[in-house]
Amino acid sequence: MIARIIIDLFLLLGCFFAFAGVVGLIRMPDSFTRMQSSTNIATLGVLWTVLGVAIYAFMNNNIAFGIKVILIGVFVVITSAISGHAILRGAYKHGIRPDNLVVDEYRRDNPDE
Amino acid sequence: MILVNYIACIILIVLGFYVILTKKNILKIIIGMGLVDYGINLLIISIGFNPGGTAPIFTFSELRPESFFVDPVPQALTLTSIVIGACVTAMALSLVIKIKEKYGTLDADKVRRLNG
Amino acid sequence: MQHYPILSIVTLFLGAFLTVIFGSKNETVRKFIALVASSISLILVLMLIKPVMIENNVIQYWMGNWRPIHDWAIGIGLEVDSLGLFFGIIAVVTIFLSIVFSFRYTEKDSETDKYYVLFLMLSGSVLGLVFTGDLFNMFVMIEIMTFAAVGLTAFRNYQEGALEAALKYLVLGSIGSSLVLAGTITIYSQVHTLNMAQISALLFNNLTPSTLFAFALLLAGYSLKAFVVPFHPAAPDAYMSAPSSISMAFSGMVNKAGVYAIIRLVYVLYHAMSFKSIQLLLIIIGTITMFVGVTMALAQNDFKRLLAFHSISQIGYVITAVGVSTALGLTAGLYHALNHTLFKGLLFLTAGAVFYATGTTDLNKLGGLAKKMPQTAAVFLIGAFSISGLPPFNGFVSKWLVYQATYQANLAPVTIVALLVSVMTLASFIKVAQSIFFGQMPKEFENVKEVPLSMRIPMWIMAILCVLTGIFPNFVTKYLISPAVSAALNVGKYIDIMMGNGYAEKILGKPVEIPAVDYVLAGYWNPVAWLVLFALLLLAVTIVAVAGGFNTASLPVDGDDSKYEVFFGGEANEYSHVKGNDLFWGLKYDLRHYFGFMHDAHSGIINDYALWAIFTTTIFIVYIFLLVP
Amino acid sequence: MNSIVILNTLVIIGILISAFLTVKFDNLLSSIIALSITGSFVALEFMLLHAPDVAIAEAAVGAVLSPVIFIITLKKVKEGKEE
Amino acid sequence: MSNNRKVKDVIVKTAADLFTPIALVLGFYIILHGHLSPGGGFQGGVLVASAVILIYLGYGYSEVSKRFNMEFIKKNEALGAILFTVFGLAGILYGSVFFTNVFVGIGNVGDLISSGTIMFMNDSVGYKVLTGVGFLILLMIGLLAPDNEN
Amino acid sequence: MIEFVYVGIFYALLALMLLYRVLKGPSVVDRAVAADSIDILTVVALIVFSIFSNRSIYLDIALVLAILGFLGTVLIARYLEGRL
Repeated sequence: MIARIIIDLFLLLGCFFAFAGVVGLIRMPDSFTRMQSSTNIATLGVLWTVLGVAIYAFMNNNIAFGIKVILIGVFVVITSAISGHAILRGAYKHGIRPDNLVVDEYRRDNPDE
Repeated sequence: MILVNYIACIILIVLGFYVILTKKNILKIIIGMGLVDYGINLLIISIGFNPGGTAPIFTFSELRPESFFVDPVPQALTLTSIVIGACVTAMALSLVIKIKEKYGTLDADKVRRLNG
Repeated sequence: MQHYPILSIVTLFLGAFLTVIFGSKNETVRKFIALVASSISLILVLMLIKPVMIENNVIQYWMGNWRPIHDWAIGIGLEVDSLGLFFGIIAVVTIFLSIVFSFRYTEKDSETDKYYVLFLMLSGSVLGLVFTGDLFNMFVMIEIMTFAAVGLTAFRNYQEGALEAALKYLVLGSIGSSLVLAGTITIYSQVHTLNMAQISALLFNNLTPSTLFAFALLLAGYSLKAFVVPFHPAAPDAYMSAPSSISMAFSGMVNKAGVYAIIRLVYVLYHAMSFKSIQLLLIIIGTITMFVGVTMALAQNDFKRLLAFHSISQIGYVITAVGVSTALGLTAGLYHALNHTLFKGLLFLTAGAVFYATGTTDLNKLGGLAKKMPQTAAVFLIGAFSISGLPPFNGFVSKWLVYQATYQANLAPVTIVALLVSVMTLASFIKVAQSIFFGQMPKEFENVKEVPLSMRIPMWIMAILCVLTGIFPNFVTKYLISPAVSAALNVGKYIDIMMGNGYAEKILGKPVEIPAVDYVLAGYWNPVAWLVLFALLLLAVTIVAVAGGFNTASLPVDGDDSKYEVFFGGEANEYSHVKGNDLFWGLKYDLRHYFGFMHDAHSGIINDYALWAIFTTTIFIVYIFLLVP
Repeated sequence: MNSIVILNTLVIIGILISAFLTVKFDNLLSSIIALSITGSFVALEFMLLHAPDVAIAEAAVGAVLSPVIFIITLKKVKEGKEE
Repeated sequence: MSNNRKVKDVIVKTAADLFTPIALVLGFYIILHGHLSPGGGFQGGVLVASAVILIYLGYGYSEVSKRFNMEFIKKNEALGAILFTVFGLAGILYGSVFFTNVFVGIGNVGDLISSGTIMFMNDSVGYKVLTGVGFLILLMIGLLAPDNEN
Repeated sequence: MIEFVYVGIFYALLALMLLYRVLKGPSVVDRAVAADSIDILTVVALIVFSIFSNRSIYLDIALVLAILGFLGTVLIARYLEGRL
């Protein structure tokens, strides 16, 4: 019973973070802040849900399932970081700048790009 | 559940045909062909679905005695259809690249040297 | 004997794959593999004639030995009945001759490795299509066929418009495939099997709205593959820009594959013998196909494009005759399909020879080649006489059967149209002969030589076959056509052999017997009736001519009106030499509204062609829902 | 069972909206993105209909392969121009 | 211009290093277990072939063109198709019909080697698809190559 | 366990909400980001659905999407960067 409550809690946490990420993605003012908010879904949202699911699987002696789920969680976290990095760089090179840009540190560090 | 799927399939197919009929960009026409493919694949899988059935793959540990399978034949058909769709897309895209090199445009109104 | 069909298919595919591995560098190896593969499959298919055609067996072959269990077909089956074998023979003959022809014909092209691979795959898929007994396999094979055909259309991509033609073919073909797939799966949802024999048994007297809908979709899809008229506009482009050996294969196999699928669908699957409205639909689209094809052909200036439109027109004959749906009509249709393969293949080969020798197929640039290429000119004349239906050649026989069948079925207007189309065919071939082989020879063709031997041999074989099938129609009918007709009409036997004895009896009642057909080729000679027909024909021509005369709009083809003024013997100098374009300008001028409309309709825009296809499909669906039940 | 129906309906709505977006966008890149979203949704829908084989194929083709070749083609045909 | 384009893209390169083996393993798993779990020749083949995209993203066209020999890949694709046909023909050779499963009875149900020629046919399809789709992707990437060289 | 499917419904809803960003997104970047997020939400929904159906073989699809889903995004990014 306690395990079940823990699982539910994890699932709820995952839902909450994913929801927060989505709301951020919809409501944030410019592209870069939206991007920041989208990482919320991939990291916290996915991780909590995956943990909950994995605990449930291990409890039911479904070891293969649990390991696969954790693997998926790890992969999602890594790939989302990579794609986030790539798309951010792409956006910058494409000429999109944050709305209230004060200091362009990327430009300062990489003057030749 | 299934009725929704059928309606969605028809809408997808109609959307795809709409793109093929009205859009003048050849690349967009190929995207429309992709939409038609999606619609038909979804239609086939929906036809094979049995409410309550599970995937037609036999594993020892996870199947309960009362479980039954959805129809596997449409799934095989859809696989073929997806493969063919991917091939059509690839071939059409390579043709598009060549046409762009030769004609300099992707406008369907201008790619019409053969007419009459 | 049991393994021959599958081996003949597999040989071609294996040949294609082996060509990739061993022939990517060496031209000779490629030719050798292609020749060996095509001759093996030719021999295998010809060896099936004795058991299937003469002894009237049906070869059944269940892949992986998955035979029907509890009267339910669960495996993929091959079946070879006489109908399938008839089209199979057509296909293998075309494949063999085309490959022999292309040895020298493609020598100026680069990348011939792809040519043989795609060609062998095209041939293998056509054989698979005609031999399979599974509805979904037909879709797969038709799809491989479309791929290979598209690839071959784009093969000469340095030519004007080859890529564009390939893209149009691909888009339209993909619409057709979608329709076929949707129809197949709709049938599956109703009967839960894909074996054609079982579908045929289960659909007998058991048509639901879903299966009717599937029929409309399948008919539209297969019509698109057979290029009947509202679906045709990709065909002339593709035929025109593909190499000639491929154009021959297109008109000999790809078109025929569509026709085969239509016959299989209408006769075997849906027992459309008993539906007057489906027959009427086929006759209507067939007649329109005939007429539009030939009139468009009259207005063309390119040899191969003209041939392509004739190909469409001849397919119209086949569809019309098939739609008549009597034993005589089916005989006429199949005979014409055979003849069409022979004479149209021959004509495409001559077009290829002309292209090989001169580098162009434009009618306005050619002329007087008969002196330089006498053998090509001779075989061209044989082909032209055949297609126009002059008596000793094969076209006469099958066209006569078509007239007879339509007339006997009380469809005199269709007979009139068929006659008119035949006349126009002759007219347009006079134009071709005049502007390519006779007439004035331009200066730049002084050094033209006759084409090499390996290109002349297939042409002569085709020509001899044209004459032979024209002289011995009874022989052809007895050994090739009438077994195929009886296979198409006697569905019960087919079901019985595929599904086990007694299955058809249980479902169909008793097997359908074919009435003995009286193949009196002397004809159905009723003088009064024919007199009335000719009077009607004259009346129609008069009406058309007079109606055209009142129009004052300018000819869309070229705006120079002074050309069409009446000259009383003193023509302006520039108009005195008759070019291919100008031979029938009087007719074209009289019918300028019709020709202008058709010219505008064939706009070359993909969206328009797709619109035609989808619109016609909608009409099919509405028609079938309104009239069939 | 009921909750599965709701899930199914939601996914179907997603398919339809993303297909509509595919049609609506005039910008080809956006259209391709919407097509790949449609692919993901369709893979999920295949999964809900218990067709895992097809779902893998659809995920591999619809969400990975076809966007990739589309984008490469787009890059090739739009030489020099922005978007 | 060409020097400027050599951006130090460490993160994507590391990701390519990390995920190429994973994609390969996953693809081969899906091909080999085609008769036991979802997937099969086509799906696994596409996954394996997508490793080409990964390498391209990480290292650029020059590396890809160095590592792969197009002619060789084309021949291997045909080899896969021939293998498939030969396994089909094995049915005829063993006295039955085309596509008959001949080596039945080896191994238990659920094992990797348990389904006779089905598994080998699956593998040859996988081989064909991975070479075929890989060839397609290489061709597509090759189209982009002149951009990178200028 | 029945609540898994509710979680799945919730994630599907979130994905639907993200479609609004795809529709509105002023630039292609926003659409790409939203597409990436939708991919991830799809992965989670697949996980949740497979544990609801109690078939571990269903997880392969989620694995495929998780590993290869980012390829498209990275490629779009490269395209925008102008050095594809």
